Amino acid sequence: MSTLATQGSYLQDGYTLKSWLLTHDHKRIAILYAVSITAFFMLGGAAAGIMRLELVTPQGDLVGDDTYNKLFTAHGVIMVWLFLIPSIPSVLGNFLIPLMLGARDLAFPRLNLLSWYLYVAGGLLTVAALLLGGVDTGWTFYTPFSTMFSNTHVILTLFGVFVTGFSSILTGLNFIVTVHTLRAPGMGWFDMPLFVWANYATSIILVLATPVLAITLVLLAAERLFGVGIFDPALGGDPLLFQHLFWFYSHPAVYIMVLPAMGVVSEIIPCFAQRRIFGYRMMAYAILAIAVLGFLVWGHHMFVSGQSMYANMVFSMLSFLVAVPSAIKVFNWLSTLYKGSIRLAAPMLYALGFVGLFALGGLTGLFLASLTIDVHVTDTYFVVAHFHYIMVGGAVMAYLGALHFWWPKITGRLYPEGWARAAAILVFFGFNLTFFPQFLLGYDGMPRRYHSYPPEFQVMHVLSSAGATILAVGYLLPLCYLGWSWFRGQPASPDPWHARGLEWQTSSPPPTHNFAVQPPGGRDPYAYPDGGES
Amino acid sequence: MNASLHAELRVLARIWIALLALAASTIGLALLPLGKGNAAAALVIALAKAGLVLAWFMELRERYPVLRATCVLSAAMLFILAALSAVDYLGRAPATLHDTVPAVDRPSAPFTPR
Amino acid sequence: MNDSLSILSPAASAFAHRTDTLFLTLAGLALFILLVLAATAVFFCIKYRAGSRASRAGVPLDAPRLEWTWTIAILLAFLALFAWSAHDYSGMTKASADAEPIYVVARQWVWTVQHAGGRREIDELHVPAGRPVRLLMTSQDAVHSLYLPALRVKQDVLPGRYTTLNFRADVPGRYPLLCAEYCGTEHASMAGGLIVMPPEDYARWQAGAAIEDGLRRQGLALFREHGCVGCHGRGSTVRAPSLDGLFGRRVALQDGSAVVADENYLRDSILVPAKQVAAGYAPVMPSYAGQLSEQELTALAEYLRNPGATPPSESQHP
Amino acid sequence: MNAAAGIDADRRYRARLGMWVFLATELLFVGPLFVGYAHARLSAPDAFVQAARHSSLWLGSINTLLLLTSSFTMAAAVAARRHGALSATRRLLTLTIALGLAFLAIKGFEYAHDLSEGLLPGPDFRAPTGTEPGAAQRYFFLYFLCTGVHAVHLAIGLVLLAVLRSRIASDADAPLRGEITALYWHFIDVVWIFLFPAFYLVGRAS
Ligand code: HEO
Ligand code: HEM
Ligand SMILES: [Cu+2]
Repeated sequence: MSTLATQGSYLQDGYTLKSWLLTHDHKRIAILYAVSITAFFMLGGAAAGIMRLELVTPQGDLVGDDTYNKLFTAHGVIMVWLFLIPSIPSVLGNFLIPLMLGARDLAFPRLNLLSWYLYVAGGLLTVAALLLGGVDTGWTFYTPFSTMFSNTHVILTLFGVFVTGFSSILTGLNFIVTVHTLRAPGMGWFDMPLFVWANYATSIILVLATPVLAITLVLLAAERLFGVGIFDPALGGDPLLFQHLFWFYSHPAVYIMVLPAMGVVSEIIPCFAQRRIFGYRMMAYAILAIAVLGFLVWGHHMFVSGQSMYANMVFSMLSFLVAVPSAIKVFNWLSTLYKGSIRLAAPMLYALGFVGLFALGGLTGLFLASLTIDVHVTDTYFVVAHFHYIMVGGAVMAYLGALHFWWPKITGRLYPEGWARAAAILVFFGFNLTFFPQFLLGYDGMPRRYHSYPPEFQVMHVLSSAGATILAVGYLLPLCYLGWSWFRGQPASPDPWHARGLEWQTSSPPPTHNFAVQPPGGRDPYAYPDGGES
Repeated sequence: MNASLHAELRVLARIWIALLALAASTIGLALLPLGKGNAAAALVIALAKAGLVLAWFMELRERYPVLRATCVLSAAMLFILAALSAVDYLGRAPATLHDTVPAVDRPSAPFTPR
Repeated sequence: MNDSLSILSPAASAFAHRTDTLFLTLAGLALFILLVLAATAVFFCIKYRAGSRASRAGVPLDAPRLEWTWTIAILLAFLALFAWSAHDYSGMTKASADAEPIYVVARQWVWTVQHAGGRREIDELHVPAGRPVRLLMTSQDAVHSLYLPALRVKQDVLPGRYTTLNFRADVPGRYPLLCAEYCGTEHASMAGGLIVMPPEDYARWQAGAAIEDGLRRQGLALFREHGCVGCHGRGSTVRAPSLDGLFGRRVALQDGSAVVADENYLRDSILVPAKQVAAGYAPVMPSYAGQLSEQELTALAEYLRNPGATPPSESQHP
Repeated sequence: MNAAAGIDADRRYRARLGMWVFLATELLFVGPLFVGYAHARLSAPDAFVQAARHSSLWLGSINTLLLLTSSFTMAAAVAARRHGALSATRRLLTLTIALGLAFLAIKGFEYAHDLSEGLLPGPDFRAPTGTEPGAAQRYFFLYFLCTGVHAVHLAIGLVLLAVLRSRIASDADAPLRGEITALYWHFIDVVWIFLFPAFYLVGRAS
């Protein structure tokens, strides 16, 4: 750590392909992730685009039933496992956690690289399944359809998801050990930024839930190969057991997707309100509470599955409980605006957009947690709207906000603010136009996973598809101007937003070893003028 | 130094003997007709053996509370999975009216796995 | 609630109205909360915009008293919502003792319905208005889900097990019946209709079954008289295919092709047996051309649709 | 902290925490198999127990003995290395590896026997006489899957042990590496402790 002062940034630390593909630097690995998840996002988005186009007319005329089924499966699998789950943790968590903790790297840098390779391998296997003809099970792989009746590339897809799962597990493991052992000397748990808290909690879920998915997929594959197993009702097995195991992972997985987003927003809002986050401790506890309680509610996906009605009651009540800490967070973000000095810069627009769309998506989660309403709207577009509000409206908004917020740190360049604000506004409106009509569709009885539908639903579907076009433009814009700014943008100072976190104390972009001198722990990451002292 | 190594090995050997004894007793108990008790005995003994391995061989007794917490948290999650699934499984209404429902047959081997 | 609330699709039962009430209450609550949140955000963003002159003195870093208050308030609100929906739900799951049982078998991609009176139907479900109904459902292949949007109910239909759905439809009319659990290629067209009839009409409709049954019994009689049982019957010594469950199935033929055993296949097999010989059997069946009238052929076909379900005597199951 | 030479306490803690978190994921990887087991057994209590009689009690018991002993030799090896007793460490590791190999050999023999009896689930499955075919298939499905997953882990453990043994003297990290590998090895033992009664001891009392 002695000669760091003369060293260039991590970006200048080698320009060859090898210097990227064999790097152990968490910052470079973050870039590798950013590039690969963007590719998968485009792929998943393309599938969604074709689906929206198909749904413009009630007849299934653009693509047939089989193709449509493969499209929504590909879309769900790619968006969930290859885009959203790795998005914020693997890109921004990787880049920022060591910086925020004042560490040189993650605890296990080589494992970090391995984790990226596993991710890419899993992704390629999944794409291979698509190229060979696709899969038509839905991202939920319900048995016995997936084991006994589907005639598509189920096993290859399962294997791809399985491998990707190990990438998640290794990332989670790395983060947990890093947070426990590599905090700067003197940095206590409650001196950590909420973004680190959120990724820590996410990692706990990654590590404890993902293996359950992995073994479940093994059971599924074995059942498909041998033609017998523990899920197949033909021999006395139980398809609901599969659903329990699948959702035991997949419900916590939705918090894998949203907790890091909450962490991002908890950094952006204080910065652009220039005051300390309101109720820091409560926010940290709420994050942990969501992570733990999130393991208790999976059965709310099974209210009409033939699950016992006692289980339905229990899971319904627990689902209401898990919503409480989310509500706390919404209130605290808003309270952080009180007596701040607010600048509505692009990251802030994304963050506020997140709060609004998450609140609406979360509130509709309460509709679904109510038994009688769910009996009516489960497996309809109401559910599709609910989860897109949180995952696309919420988490993707937050991911974009984070990209903008930390862009100067990552690349050392500023992006064009006007364009960025325009894109944020476009995404917000495009998103609402795409997905709000789906709530109405769902309550009126439009089932999901239908490529053709009764004509009375057409108006709403057309609105939704129109919105999707706007949304697509909104997503492509940042790709263009951010790409431009990487090469042509104005150089950024170490702390262009007047933020206070440790990551802003080093140069932009940071040097390979992050800090020229070991920064002291125990400083307040939210020491803003309006909140820190007064 | 050697003396302390010997002391350590003696403790480990004692644990080993205990494990073997427990293994013998679980086999023995399995041969006695205890009804539901068989399963319970097997589970309790397995838990005891696992506890010994965890505490001594894997050194969970030592300092680091975080390691113990990791172990407890993961076991707790597994327990939650089993317990809440059981609420469903054990709470289902018994299927009635079997005989009045038309018999169900299923197509055999409708696909080749891919 | 009434139908003037046209944003919601028509509701055909009291239970559907209760669900709508809960839904609209929740929607109102959610709208209200969102408006308050949005208004607060906009207000703060304007009042405390950077450079504004509003006082920033005494910025609260936290306010435990306030935070605990709203936490507990929300918790109580959520528990109240849970209680409401759970109450409605337990009412829905309770089966009434005099409910009309109707059996439903789902398979890719049709719904088969059998009524207690013996009447069968495909992709349609006739029920009496104002009377409790209990569907007993199972699947032959994947998981399906019987969805009746007008009644605001659905229930998954599982292979290897029976699930039940209790409801009482009140308003006569025709409503959609859908499959809501993804079940393979033609999932989206596994649809049909729910027909709610005044009870008298339903009774009359059920009686139609008697005619059908008469036909089937005649078919059984012909099956015996003409000696079909001799070869196709269970204990027969001649090697001929069993006809149980034949109807609707794919049959592999001697020449390597395959056909679906529909009415025409049955008809041909009876009149021109050598035309399509099932794989693995010798072409020993004689032709019955000229021995059976059209009406008798219809009766045989009706019987062969489902030989197992034919009541052997006059007695009907309850 | 421990007097062990050359291991700095921070690194030791980091490595052990990493391994423990990994073992937590391993627990949730094998755990659901036991949930599936409980479900299958509760769904058909008698038929399941009947099928379970067709596993080999003798071979299972011997393997239990071998694995428990190997865990002991592994723990002893760690203690010996910590005290710098290099040749003792090497011998104990050899013994551990030998016990592990013996376990796998016996397991392989047992599998071969099962296969020759037609106990592999699938189209060619031959249910043992006196068992209900569905429940028997499910029992043997779980049996092969659980013991197979276990055997794969054990084989990986053996590779790790072999690497460890070859570097035990030269590598400055060896004591730490040894502790971490040992944790993994013991975990495999713990899983077997539950697999043994679940698959070998059921239905023996009659
Ligand atoms: C990131 C993703 C994400 C998140 C965070 C959530 C969060 C929640 N979800 Fe959702 N969900 C997500 C993603 C999904 N959900 C699904 C399905 C689903 C279902 C089953 C629907 C069905 O198939 O029948 C239920 C019951 C819920 C409930 C909830 C609840 C109660 C929350 C809560 O955590 C929300 C908490 C937030 C709130 C409550 C808003 C803020 C609170 C405020 C503003 C306070 C004021 C409020 C009051 C006083 C009332 N979800 C599916 C479908 C999967 C499939 O079938 O393919 C997906 C993907
Ligand atoms: C560009 C914006 C997007 C559009 C227009 C879109 C549209 C759709 C459509 C039309 C469906 C199919 C509904 C059905 O037939 O059941 C769907 C399903 C789904 N979408 Fe999206 N989507 C978008 C982005 C995303 C993103 C970013 C995610 C991220 C997680 C996502 C996750 C899912 C999931 C999980 C499903 C369910 C797949 C299944 O049922 O198997 N979507 N989406
Ligand atoms: Cu959920």
